[in-house]
Amino acid sequence: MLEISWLAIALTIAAASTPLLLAAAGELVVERAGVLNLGLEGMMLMGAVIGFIVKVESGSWFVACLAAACVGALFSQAFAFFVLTLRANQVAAGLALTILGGGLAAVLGAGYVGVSLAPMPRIPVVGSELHPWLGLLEHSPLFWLGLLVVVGVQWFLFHSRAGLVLRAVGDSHDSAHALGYSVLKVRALAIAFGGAMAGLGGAYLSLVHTPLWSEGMTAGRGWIALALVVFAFWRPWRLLFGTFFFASVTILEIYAQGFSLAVPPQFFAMLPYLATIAILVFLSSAYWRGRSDAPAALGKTFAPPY
Amino acid sequence: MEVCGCVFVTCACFMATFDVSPLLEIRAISKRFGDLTANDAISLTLRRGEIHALIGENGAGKSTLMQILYGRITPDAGEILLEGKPLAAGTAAARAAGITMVFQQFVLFEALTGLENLRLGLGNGMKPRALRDKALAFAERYGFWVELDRRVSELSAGEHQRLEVLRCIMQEPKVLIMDEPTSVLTPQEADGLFETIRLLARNGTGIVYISHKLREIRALCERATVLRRGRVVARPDPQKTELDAMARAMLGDDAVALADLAETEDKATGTLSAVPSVPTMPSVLPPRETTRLFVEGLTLPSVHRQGVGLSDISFSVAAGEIFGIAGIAGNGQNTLLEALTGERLLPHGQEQAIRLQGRAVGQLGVLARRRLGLATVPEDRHGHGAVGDLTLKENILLTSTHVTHGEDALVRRFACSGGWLRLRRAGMVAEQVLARFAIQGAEARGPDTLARKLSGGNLQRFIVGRGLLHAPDLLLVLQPTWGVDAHAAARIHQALREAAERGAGVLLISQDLDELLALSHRIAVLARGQLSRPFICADFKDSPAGKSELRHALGLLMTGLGGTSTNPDREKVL
Amino acid sequence: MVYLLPTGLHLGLHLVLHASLRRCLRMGLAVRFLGVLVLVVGLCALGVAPAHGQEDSPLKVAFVYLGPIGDHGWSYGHEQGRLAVQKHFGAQVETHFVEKIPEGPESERVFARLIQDGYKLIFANGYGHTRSAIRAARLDPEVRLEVATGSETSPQVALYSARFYEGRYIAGVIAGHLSQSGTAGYIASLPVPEVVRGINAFLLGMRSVNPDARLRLAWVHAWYDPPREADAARVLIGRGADILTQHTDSTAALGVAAEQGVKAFGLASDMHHFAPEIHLSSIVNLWDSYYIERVSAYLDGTWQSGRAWRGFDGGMLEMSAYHNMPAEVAEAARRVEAQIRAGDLQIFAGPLIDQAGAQRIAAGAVLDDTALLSMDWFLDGVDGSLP
Amino acid sequence: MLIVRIEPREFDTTSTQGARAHLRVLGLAAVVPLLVSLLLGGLIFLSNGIPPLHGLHAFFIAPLSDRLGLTELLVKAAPLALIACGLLFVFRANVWNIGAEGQFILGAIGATGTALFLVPQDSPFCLPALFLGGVIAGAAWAGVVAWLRAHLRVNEILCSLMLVYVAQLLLHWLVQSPWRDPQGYNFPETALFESSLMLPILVERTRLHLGVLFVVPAVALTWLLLNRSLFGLAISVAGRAPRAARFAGFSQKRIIWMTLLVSGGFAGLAGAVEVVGLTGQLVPRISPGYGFTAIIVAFLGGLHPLGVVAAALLVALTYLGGEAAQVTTQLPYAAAGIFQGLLLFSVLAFGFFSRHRVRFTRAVQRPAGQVLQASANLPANPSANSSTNPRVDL
Repeated sequence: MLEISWLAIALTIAAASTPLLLAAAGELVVERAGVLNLGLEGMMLMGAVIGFIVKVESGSWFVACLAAACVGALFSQAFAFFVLTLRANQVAAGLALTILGGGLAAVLGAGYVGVSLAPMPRIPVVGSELHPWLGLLEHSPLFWLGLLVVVGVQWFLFHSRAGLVLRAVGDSHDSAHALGYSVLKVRALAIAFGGAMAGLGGAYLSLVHTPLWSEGMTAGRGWIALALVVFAFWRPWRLLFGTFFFASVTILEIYAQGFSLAVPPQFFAMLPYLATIAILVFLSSAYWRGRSDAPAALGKTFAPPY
Repeated sequence: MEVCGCVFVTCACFMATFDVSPLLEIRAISKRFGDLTANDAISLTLRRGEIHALIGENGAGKSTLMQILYGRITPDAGEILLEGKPLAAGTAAARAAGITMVFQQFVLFEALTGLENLRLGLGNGMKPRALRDKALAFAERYGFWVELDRRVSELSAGEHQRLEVLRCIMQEPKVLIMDEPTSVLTPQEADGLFETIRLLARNGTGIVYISHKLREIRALCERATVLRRGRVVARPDPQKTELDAMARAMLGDDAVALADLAETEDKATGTLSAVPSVPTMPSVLPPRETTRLFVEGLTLPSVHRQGVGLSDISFSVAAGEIFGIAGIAGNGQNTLLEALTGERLLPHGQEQAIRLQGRAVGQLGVLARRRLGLATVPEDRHGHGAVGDLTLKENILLTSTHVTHGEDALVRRFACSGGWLRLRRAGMVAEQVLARFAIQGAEARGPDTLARKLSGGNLQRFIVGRGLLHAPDLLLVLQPTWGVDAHAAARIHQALREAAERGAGVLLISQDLDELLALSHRIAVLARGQLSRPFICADFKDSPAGKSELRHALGLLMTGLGGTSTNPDREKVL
Repeated sequence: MVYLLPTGLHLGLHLVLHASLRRCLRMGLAVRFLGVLVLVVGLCALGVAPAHGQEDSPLKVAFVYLGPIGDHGWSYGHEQGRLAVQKHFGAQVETHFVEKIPEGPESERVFARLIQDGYKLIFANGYGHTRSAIRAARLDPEVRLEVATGSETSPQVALYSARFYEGRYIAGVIAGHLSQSGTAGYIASLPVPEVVRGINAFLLGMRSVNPDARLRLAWVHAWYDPPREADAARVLIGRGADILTQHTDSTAALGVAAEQGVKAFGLASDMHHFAPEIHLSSIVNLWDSYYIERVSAYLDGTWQSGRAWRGFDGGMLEMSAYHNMPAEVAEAARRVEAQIRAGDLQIFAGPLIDQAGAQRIAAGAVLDDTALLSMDWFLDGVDGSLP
Repeated sequence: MLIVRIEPREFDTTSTQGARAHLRVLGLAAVVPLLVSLLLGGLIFLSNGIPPLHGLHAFFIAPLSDRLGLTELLVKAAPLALIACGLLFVFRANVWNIGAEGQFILGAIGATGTALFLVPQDSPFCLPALFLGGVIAGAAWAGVVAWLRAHLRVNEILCSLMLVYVAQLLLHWLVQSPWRDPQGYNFPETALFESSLMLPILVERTRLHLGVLFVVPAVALTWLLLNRSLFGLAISVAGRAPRAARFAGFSQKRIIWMTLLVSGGFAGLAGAVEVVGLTGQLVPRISPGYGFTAIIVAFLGGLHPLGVVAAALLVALTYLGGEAAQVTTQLPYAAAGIFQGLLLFSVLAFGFFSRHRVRFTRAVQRPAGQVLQASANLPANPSANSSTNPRVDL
């Protein structure tokens, strides 16, 4: 009984962490390229609604996920256009993206509220009947995709030449420009990737997690993903711990209700946010300053010499 | 057959050495920025294996031309031929064609390792291991050593430069552009660099060497192109032409006018570090009655991990004296300035290390020191001395808040002491400064002109004028004529002298020996954070030999070679 | 007064505009842009005369929903009621709905807007709409508002609600029969008496079959938050619940139950088609008859404030078809339903022992409506507490 | 090959011609974003089967056509303008406080706490005390950010954002547990204030309360502080050139502290006004995202106090329009977000186009032969230049 229970907890946490993982992995790449995209929430919502609509209309899970990723990427290019081409303030443009995305998704999805879907099938694991622990491995394809993306991003950033260029752009766009790298192109691609991942994260919510569409269903997960990138010190594999921690806290809060803790649940729910602040404090301590992986050009506008 | 082959090989060698077709041909390049013509139909040819000097004052258009050559800036007209073929637009194309550039400001990525920086600099997809071998091979061939596995942020300035050069030469470029590469180097490091450059040239690379240090150019270059106001004004042979003549070409008629202007004093002009005539020096040491600034045993680490801190600095500045501190940038000048202005406070227990007007000010902030009569002209005009997006009258308020002394009633009463601004009066004061220093560019809007609309020299004059506004008792000046045209430089020098004559102490921190020699009563050298014994200039005044002896001694100290550079003799400091 | 405000707005902005044009260099661009914009809008506003309600028009009835009508839950049920009203009265009334109006101060403007637009009878379905409704009612003495599950009445504001706990009890009976583990999961929204009552009733139903049955709670602190509801469902299943029910407004819990192969109940409308293989039954709200009755009352001038609270017998509730259960269980459920309808079965009959072990009502007595309306304690057997 | 070049637009504002050109561009930059937003908004209406003009009328004009709409506009715009006024201080100082939402909530909590526990009901000072409570609570919440930013150098964007969620959860806890109205049937809300603790209503039978008028002195004070005080100068300098600020003797830490406290205070005041003027109690949904929307307002208003007022009215109008459009056209309420997003994007875009010109030019490299004729140290003929480089100015 106890074993089953822990297994269930792990499964639930894994399910709750997938959208965060996807979105945060995308945002990590964007921030590594020196851009702070606060529009995650908007892109996730767009991905969620488009994924849902396409699934309902086409019936194909694959096409739905693909559409969600594409829409996320496309939508993020609006942000890229303003931030890169028009050199707009990244905070303002990101917020505009969030608001616009929330509104557009609501309007697009108005006809799909309350439409039901069968949940996305999981990838079956051979022999999962034999031992309950093997059941841990049964997940939707998007869960595995999330893990793959983290591994892929880690490899890309630190073992590929393109990743090196991306990190260089995030460290000093002026130097990268001087060496002939197209800062804007690299950043636009990074933003597109971030958008695609956010779109998939949103699609996970609407296609796998609930599965239904409702307005504003990301409920702040985009902002949490943003915090997660800091939490991970801009290192992809640390995202795994971060998402696990964040998801655990939200899930364990529900568990803890059964044990009548003396701590009010709201204080429990504050933990991830307070933990992020603590991490930020830690990162900015004298020891880490100058040594952290925070991209030096993060949030700065690049204006190429004409 | 054999003979034939021999002849053929000889011919080929001949062709290679005396190739008639130039390696690089720049044809009639023009570029305008708004009203400013940066390049006006400039042409230039570069042969294989040639070191070609590009000479000009700051703002003459050298950097623009090279940025165009490197593809960073698109020209309005003209074209560039490399080996007879037109060069496509863009940095990537230029690099692919074999043009690389060593920038005056390093193009390095602080968060990445040396090896990663090299990978980024080389366009090919070489494996890291192979790249490391290649880098080590090149470093060995050209005789220098670079740390490859540490983050660049942990390397020193010299290592930065070596990494930058290594990255360029590893591309085996056809054309290498070097933009004032020695500005942060010690003479010894510079000599090492020259060797590398000569070796490169021997291997057939064409090198464009930008500088306004004429001595370097004479030592290194075969041909030279002199730019002035965006045009080619001369193509002298640096080996044969007199340095004086080259300097005149560089400065044009202005130099003559300037000589007239500064006739009574000297011919020093800030940017002309290579003007060969030794300027006249102040002849007498002013009486040392009042000590304006007294620094004793000042030790302060740099805020930047790689920056140079100060160790046990002692000196004093008397009323009416101009005290010069020579030294190559990056030897602790910024730390010293911050410590003196109060931008950085000294640690507890060190209050006595700096005394202003007899008061220990180590723990006092900028405002308190300003009230004690300190005024500062920092090195950076934009973003430090002035804010480009604010108007002149707002800029004038920057150093005037909480100050109530000054020559006339208006100056004494315009500044606010907290609370509300007195903008109208500030405007009137700004107008005074504009008029007194004949500042151009603010005619239309007067004190409502945005600071960034002024040219560098005019803004610098404005900042100096602002510094003198409240009749300071101590004026701190850091590199006052850096990047300033000759005319403005002369005006600024005059203002400094007048301030000293009026009884202020002036502390002049500069890397320009000519400027220091022209103005200072005493000069000490700051090298690696340590200050040398001060030289009293009047002692060397008697003969030209004395002057060059002083120059030589200071030069040695600046490069860290002087024997007495360590601890100053405190007795002599007064 | 009405015309002064826009004129003032216009004048003020005009001044802004002129000032900014004069000092064009120093002021932000957007200032002028917005000046122009608001000016344009202001002028347009001046040009449009305020619309006045016409006489002899049909009675305008508005429905203000907390959630989307497509939630297939709470608001959907009310929307069915609205359609019934429109159908019943035809041209006599004009109905209109507004969805997704959050509880809280912002809803007052929606009421005010509707009142301004001439709506005379307004139904709202969120308890948090109550205060706003009371305040907004002052705008027009003729307007009448009704708030479902609301907290307080006023002469112009009536409350209505269904005795959902009767349905909860039947669901509990079914769960008691079907649960292997004797543990059911209950996804709860907010700790209001409404929810607390439902939880206790469900447990009582379960215990009427299996005296050792337990009920696990998961609070999601919202009426409508599908991802959170799904999380809660997963957690409850993980904690051993093999029957799920929820007091939230989405179908997310049914989705999770289907995924995990656990049986579950629907709420507010028949949710069978969302998860046909695991759906047991839904407690369906029927508002048609109440709405028609109240609209008639308003038309007749007999509308009175008060608090309507009806169950199976009042036609506000029904259980949807029973699925996925043995016939005898369905039969038992029908039997209980009939008993409740006939008034033979008192759900909150003593003795009732709360979590702390205190006896809330002695054997032989029944909790009255006042006690039910302010219920803030759980029966022994509920795993969970009021947050 | 066509290349796009971006060049700064410089206007010689000293000549009448230059000034006129400048004004023309500014005028264009003012009208075009509006038109673009309206056009895109119209398209969205159209795609939802609503005639665009009808939809736009319902959205932007109908809500203003009566007393209720106008007063509601002011009621809605007041908190936005108040918060945005505070944000001007931080944004101009280059401090990115995006946690105004949390400070607003704390302001509401502070005012409620004062009303419930601290003030004797009949005291004449009780109303000011409520506002003071709100201001102090909001400023204190921002003070946390200031402390982290100034002394620990923590990124203020992220930590102020995180504190928003902490504030929301704190609010939920307060209304659900300790401050819950004992007579309130467990509903998560506090008891209603006495009517003596509520602000008077200005216009009969509307919600227009006295608190709305707070905006006027707030805007005036903001303008004065920013443009005419040493504090404002210090903010401008610190925001544009931190080194220059240090050089001038403006303490960076103090600026961070002061601007954040002022910004938190304004947000707290707005929260207090909302509670004391409108709701009369603390409820979980006290803020429909005012703190975040105010960021948009601050940017839309060009970081200028008067601009902020106009922007607050406009954004409030999109909210009212969203509700009104839902009532009349069944367009989802969230459509308001579309207009807000579009407006902000358009303003960002046209802010750019008014400062830069975009040129489409042919690639500069021309066939070699053509150049050979024109070269040989002769300056290129400018007229020939422009004819071979056709360009389009935007």
